[in-house]
Amino acid sequence: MDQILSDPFGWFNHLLHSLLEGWGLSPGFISFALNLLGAFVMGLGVLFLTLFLIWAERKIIARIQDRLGPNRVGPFGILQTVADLVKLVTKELIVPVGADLGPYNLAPLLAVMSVVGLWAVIPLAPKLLGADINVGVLYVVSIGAISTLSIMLAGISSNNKYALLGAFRTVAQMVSYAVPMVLALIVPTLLAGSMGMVEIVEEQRSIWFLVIAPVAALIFFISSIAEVGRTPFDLLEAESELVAGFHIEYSGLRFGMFFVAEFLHAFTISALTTTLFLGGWQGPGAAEYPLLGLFYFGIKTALVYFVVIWVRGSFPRIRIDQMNQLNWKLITPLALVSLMVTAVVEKLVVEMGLIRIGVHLGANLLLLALTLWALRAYSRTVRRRVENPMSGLTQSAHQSLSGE
Amino acid sequence: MDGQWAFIGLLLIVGLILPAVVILFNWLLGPRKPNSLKNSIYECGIETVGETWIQLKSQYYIFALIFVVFDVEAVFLLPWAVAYDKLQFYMVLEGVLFILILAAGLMYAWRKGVLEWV
Amino acid sequence: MIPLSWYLVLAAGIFCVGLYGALARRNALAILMGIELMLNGVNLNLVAFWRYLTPNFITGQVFVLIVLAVAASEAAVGLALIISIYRRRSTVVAEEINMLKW
Amino acid sequence: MTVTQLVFLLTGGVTLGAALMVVLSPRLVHAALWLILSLAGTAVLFVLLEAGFLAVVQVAIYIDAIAILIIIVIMLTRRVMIRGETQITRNWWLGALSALILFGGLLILLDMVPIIAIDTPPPIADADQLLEDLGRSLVDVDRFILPFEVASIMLLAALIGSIMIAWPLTTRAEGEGDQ
Repeated sequence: MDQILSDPFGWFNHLLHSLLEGWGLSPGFISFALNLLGAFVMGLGVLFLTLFLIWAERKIIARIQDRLGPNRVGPFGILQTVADLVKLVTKELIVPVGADLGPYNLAPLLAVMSVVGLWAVIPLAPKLLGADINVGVLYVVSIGAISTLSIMLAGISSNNKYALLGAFRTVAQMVSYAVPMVLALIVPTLLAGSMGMVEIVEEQRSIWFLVIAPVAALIFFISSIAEVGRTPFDLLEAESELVAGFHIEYSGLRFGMFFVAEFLHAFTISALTTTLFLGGWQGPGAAEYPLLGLFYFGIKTALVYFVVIWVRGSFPRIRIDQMNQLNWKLITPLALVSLMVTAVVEKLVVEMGLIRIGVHLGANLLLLALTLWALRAYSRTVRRRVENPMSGLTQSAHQSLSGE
Repeated sequence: MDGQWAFIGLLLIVGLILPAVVILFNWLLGPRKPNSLKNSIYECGIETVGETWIQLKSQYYIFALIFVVFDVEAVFLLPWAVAYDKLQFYMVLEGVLFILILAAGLMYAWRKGVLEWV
Repeated sequence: MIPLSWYLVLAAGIFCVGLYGALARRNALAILMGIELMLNGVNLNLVAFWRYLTPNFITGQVFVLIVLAVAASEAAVGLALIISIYRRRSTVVAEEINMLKW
Repeated sequence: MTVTQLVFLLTGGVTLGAALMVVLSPRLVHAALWLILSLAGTAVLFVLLEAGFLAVVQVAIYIDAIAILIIIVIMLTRRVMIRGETQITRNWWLGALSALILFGGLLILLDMVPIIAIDTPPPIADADQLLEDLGRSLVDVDRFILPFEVASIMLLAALIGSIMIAWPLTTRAEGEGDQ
């Protein structure tokens, strides 16, 4: 009983192991079978989670917009997504003329694969994660960017001008925002001294990296939202204004897979933010009772996900040149500076404990203040540039009118 | 080590197969009545004109280019960050120099006006 | 276990396929892809030798990293040249790009 | 035949087959996609060689960055490729011949080297330690500091050079291209 509480996942694994051994299977096959089982459980788990996520997001967005949201199918409308799924299953899969069938069919599968693959390295609780590899951070970057490839495939194989244009703009946005994301990821790696997700979580035992490196956390959060293409940054597939973008020629569940991938990706970046900056499963008593760790992880991830939805409900869509400039002229330089500052400060401050944290926090806040000051100065010049010609114009127009 | 990578490989394969199965279900259950109008290219109801391969701006190339350069930079910096605890101060400064050299590239692109969306 | 020779033969195969691509294709982009394949074969070779001969020294891995950086730079500049030539001459066929100056 | 060998043969076959498709496929976009498959196969081979870091780097740099760049340029220069000309040169057989000769020569050369008889790799002491050592050696004055900083300057040169080459200086150049 004690073991169930202190190490439930190891206990369960041991149970399955001894069960399969009892059937007289070879150890190599047993580990393969258990790995396959784990992969299936994880893959199915996150995909079913998406059904719930879509419902939750619609419900929260509805509350933000003073609506009720889905409330007919099941209690609180929780089965609404299931109903949508059933509807989508019975839709016709329309293939446009001249589509390049191989890439066209591969694109939605790759989109889902890249997101599901991310979950392999996220530690859900102590001793509960798919794979403890020592290059977890870089794995997240490389697998996550495969969704770029899937969008590119969808765009070039659809034989549609709008799909191609939408795909190119989305790809431009995603590769742009991948730059600050990667740079921000170096900061927790540097602080933990490891690229492994497990070590990064362990290292946050005393203090979350959010406190030590708030700038990096903010940059990671913003750029991953942009990477997923969610609302402040969804100008490339703005449903309310444009034709859909890269997935215009997809129908039925082929489209549904892009949809699932996007929603799941939004949740996944919440889980990644939690793991990298909010201490993952760390919390009081989590090390002794892993199930408590799973609970903490779920709570933190849900909170971050709520913030993601909140951002979606509150912010207006930004313009494409603004999106571009925000990345290259603000976030990327800031990520570079924040990385350098963290690297130098961590080496200069030899004291541990509160002093180290204070110096880091101070440096980051100073950086934020400087950024805000620069932004203010910039916006002032912009306002002057916008206002003066306008006033000059109206004045001359007025003069010409009065002259006549 | 091997078991971990095996899990990742299996998860990626599962991640490919599951949506394929779902789409297969859709293909089996959904109607299949293609006609030329339905399968034509969708452009909000207007007939499509000309070839799909429209001319795109070379600016997309520039963004991808900067991404390539910074991606390679990150790949060099990540091992540096992993070894951080064992580094002496001048080694950290060498990493900072590495970042600064590439930041100069970003500054050049900025001054050249490449980063403006046109 | 896998003998070292398997890796080396495979790497040699990829290298030679890339070489054929670089020599026989007319399109400059396809030539570039052939060169990427060749670099890929070289990388595989380097990693195989690292693993089987000196697995506890990282020199082999550093080699591969540098090759990757070179591959990235080479692809970037090569593609920039292709874009520039396309803009001026409307062609990317390597045989037609036969003037030193235009 | 062990499971590892089976995985190797499968991946190696896919990698080599995809590489062949890269050079044989008439459509450039397809060639680029086959290139991606070939690169992914190489990444799996790196995992088999217990170079996990390089495998992930291979995906991060080649598939996510270089392949995307190549596809973008293919689409940018797409218009001239619709004409459906032949994709190989008149003297393609010379290329094939030299590739075959090189392959044969490499095989003979491999046969003469005694080292390749190794069939079990020596064990790796500590993979984490190795990664840390990699990072340390990159900035160590006695080891690879020069390649490290030179790589940085090379990337800078590539960035600036590519922008200078590809960025249209005047609108006139753009107009010429459009005619």
